Amino acid sequence: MEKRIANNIAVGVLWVAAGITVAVLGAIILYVLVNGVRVLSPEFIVTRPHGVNAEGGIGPTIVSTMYVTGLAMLICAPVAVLAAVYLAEYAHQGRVVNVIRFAADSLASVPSIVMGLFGFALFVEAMGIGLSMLSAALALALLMLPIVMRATEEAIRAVPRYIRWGSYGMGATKWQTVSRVVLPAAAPRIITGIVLATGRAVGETAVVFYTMGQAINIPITPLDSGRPMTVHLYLLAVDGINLPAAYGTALLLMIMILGFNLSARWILKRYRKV
Amino acid sequence: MTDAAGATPPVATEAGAAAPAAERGPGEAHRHHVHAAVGETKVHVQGLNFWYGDFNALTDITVDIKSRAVTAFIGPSGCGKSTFLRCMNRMNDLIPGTRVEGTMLLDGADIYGPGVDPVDLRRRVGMIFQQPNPFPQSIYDNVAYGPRLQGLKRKADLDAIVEESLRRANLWKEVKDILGRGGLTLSGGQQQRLCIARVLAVQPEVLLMDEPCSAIDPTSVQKIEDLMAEIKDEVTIVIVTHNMQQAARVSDFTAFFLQEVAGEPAVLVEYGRTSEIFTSPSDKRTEDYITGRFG
Amino acid sequence: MTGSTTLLPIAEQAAEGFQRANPGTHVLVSGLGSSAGIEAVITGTSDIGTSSRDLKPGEADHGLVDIPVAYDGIAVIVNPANPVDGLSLEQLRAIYAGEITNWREVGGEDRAINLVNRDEASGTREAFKKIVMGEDAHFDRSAVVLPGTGQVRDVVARSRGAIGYISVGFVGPRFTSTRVKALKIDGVVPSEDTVASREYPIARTLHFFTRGHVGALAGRYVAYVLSDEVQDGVVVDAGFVPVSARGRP
Amino acid sequence: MSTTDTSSSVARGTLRLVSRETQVKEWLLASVFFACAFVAVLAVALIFAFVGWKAWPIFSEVGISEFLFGRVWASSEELYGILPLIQGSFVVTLGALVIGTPLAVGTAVFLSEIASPGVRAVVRPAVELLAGIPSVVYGFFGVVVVRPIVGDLTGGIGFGPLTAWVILAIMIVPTIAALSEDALRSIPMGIREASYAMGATTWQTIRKVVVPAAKIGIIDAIILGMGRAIGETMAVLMLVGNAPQFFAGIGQPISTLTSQIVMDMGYSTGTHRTALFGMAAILFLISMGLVLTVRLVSRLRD
Repeated sequence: MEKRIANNIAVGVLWVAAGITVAVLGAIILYVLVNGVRVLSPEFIVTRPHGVNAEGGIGPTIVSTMYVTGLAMLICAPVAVLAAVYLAEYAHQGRVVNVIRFAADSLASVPSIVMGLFGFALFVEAMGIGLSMLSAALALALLMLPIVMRATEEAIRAVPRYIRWGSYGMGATKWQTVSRVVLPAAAPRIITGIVLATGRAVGETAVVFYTMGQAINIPITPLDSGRPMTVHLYLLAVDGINLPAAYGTALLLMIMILGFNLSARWILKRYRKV
Repeated sequence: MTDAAGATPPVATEAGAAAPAAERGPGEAHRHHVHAAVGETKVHVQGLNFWYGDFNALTDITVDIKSRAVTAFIGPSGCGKSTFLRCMNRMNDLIPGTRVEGTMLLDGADIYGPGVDPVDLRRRVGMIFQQPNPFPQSIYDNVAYGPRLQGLKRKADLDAIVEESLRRANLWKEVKDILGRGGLTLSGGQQQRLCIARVLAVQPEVLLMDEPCSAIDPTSVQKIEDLMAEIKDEVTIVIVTHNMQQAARVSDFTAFFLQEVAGEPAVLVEYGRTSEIFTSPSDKRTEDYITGRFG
Repeated sequence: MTGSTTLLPIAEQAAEGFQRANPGTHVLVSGLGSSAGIEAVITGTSDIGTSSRDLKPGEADHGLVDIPVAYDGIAVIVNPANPVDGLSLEQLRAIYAGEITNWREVGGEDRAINLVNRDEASGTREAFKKIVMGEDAHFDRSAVVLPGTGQVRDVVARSRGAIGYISVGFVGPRFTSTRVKALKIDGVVPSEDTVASREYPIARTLHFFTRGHVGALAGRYVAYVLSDEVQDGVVVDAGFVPVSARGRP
Repeated sequence: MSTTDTSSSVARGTLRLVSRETQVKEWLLASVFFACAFVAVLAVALIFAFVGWKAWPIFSEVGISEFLFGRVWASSEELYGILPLIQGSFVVTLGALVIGTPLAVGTAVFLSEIASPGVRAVVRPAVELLAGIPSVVYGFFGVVVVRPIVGDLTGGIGFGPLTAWVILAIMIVPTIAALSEDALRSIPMGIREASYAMGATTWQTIRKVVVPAAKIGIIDAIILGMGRAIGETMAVLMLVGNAPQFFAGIGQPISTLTSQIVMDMGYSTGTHRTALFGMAAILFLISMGLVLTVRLVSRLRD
């Protein structure tokens, strides 16, 4: 019976561990929601901050965030998907593939502040792009690259071999098979990966801090600078003068990221089986 | 393939010049037909060896596959008949580390000749797999896949090919109103016939079928056996099957493969007219297998 | 215009308002530091140089016109529950240098002093260091360093032992209900009046410098900055004391 | 040899050769794909080159040991010793691991061994969502909620390692939990069944069979969690107090490599700035080292 008691205790402890994890998430969401919902209004979303204490809304920061993450996605997705096609369909196992995988893993683990400084040194200064949407998007794209690569490679590998055979078996070339059968079949999972990576980019701070600038500005061209929501939240939080606006910004950020996560799940569920 | 290079020019010849193949094969009597009639050699195989890396999976296979006929490959599991089938349209090329030696000629032209395009070969030598493998697309798109690969775009042409192919695959009646539905929504047997329609849409000369009926319902098996009989005048069919009755029902010729000792290469034990193999096999091992003593 | 980072918020916000009021005009603002601002106006790179310090002897020879635009007073704040009401400048220096570490030593309760400092990029820190610490004393490295005024205020409002410094204008509650207590320094309460009159020791004048005469546009801009709209708006919002405070009763 | 029509007009007895066009096309495509894959390699090389290039003066002028082992970081006095910052980074990371690992591995074991599908459907998305919350939000939450509590507990202001540990521990839970769960779920069902068949309880099966079998995967997960913690910037910056001193207590402010970079980057020039790039270079090397360690550990398994 002693082992039964030990078992019950241990299982109880594991329940508690999982419970804490869920409770913490709930606490954070609830806290931000309760404090942020008061300032949330259409005006808050649309208007620009004014005055030294950032009164008013956060419109331009939302535009900057969507602009830069959209641009980063457009830069990253084609490269990452084709890179994954190479790894999954074209590459032969060997030294070259090993080097590429190690590089991708390393890229995935580069601290975002390092990526920020790198983006600043390369894109902003050396290449002369300046503090801009483009500089920030390039740095973000590098951050997203390994995530999308991995998701795509797994998605491609999950397409059954015999479906490929079906295509090869009737005289399709490799590229025809990949582009017309494998990629469409893997598309839901690839898109899910891209959406999740973009969601991560939305929440990124340190990278954009040094590549986009902090000017409150509605960006038009990729060479315009701006201030994304995360940087705005950071400045509000450390300035601490206008905490209500900080809560509102945090809540909107969480809603956006939640939106990305949920739509990723929805895509996967909806399109997994044709 | 090095052997073949000497016997056959790399750029192959006119039809009648496939002499080296015909002289050795049983189809000699029919050589004078320019358009292949039943019994003429479609695929000639001489002294074929196959390796997975260091493992010699098939050794010294010599066989002539006749056109306008159904040839069945039988034998116990793991005896290399599927491997051999996949040599015939170079599907094994897709597996790294495989190697073929010996001669394999399609209409007298060396399949493994230098510079031969395996992609074009596979269009001419189509294949059906054990597992039905429709693409996750609509029924229509599945069948139109091949013609589209070849650049066909006109809707009317595609419509005609799709209908014709589905009819030949005995599936038209069941799906004519649901062509836009996903191929994966069909039953297993319907999926397999969809795959057959898909292959027929590119008008292959040879159709390789790798245990096409092992995973599907009996009604569909019946329909597939029927369609094989209907199309064999236009398409040379090679079928791998575990089902002895099926081999006896559908095939004109039968080849018996056997791997006698695990780890040793498999061999082709006996090849001949189905009626002869099943009634009076010349090899004791064939007789044992057919009468169910092993396998 | 170029110059002090302390003045940047005022200059920027005012430039925005000015451009709105005068469509078609463009005021270029950059913050590179007071010395750079003075240098720029001497060499003519900028029409206006902004500075959070007075002119040094060498700079005074160039006939620059000094236009005070605001006063910046730095209040030393503690928790409202802290019984200490005032410190001498010398005590304050010793506290921030880490020589005095307990409130008891300055007449308070027996409680460790929790130092709150600003980051080095902060103009407030720069002024505090110059006025309070002088040339020789260094800040205690164990002080918490916070990158924003609001955070300093918030932390001090919630922690009994904490001491920090912020611009006088931020002592009162703005967006929060939390309270802090500003200490008398050398017996002087920090207020708009004492800052403007320079009685309060931790204060400085924020200047615009121009050469002898300025272009019409720059002149209009300076006039705009000195108008009530800016003085009672942006200047107060940024925590500074308007120049007009000196003349008020 | 005909190159246009692919229909049945190909003469009997011939096999089409691979056309030059096809060869070139497939080669071009393969090259493009390879180039895309090589972007990752190029990016890592560029990061190495640019951060290293910008950092070079601090190593050559101040000296590598002066920089790495210098005990005082005071840019106003031109002292660029990052030993206290390195210590700070490790203090913060290790503490977060100590708190976060049991929570994360416990959650992973719960998900793979105990949770019913219904419970799993709640916990699993929760873990994924935790990974999605931006680090500024964590930092903000830490400042306004956790810091005052820690301040009361330690009698200080609440900025310091303890606050950072709590928040950072939560932040690394998703990383470690997700990877550990993958490792646990890759253990074949048969192994568990064999254990249960011998009369073992759930806990005995977990402790004696499942976790040992997934050990390497779990260690990998913890190492990658460590990488996440050591590179975390914004949340840490908002919580540690940013006093570049050696560890002086769980409630006393410290600083880390990442937070100090952000504190100073805005106004740094000259040698000071190269020092910040030097710190970034060291962070980069640490993170690459951790990836390398994971590779070596994984090799042990094979």
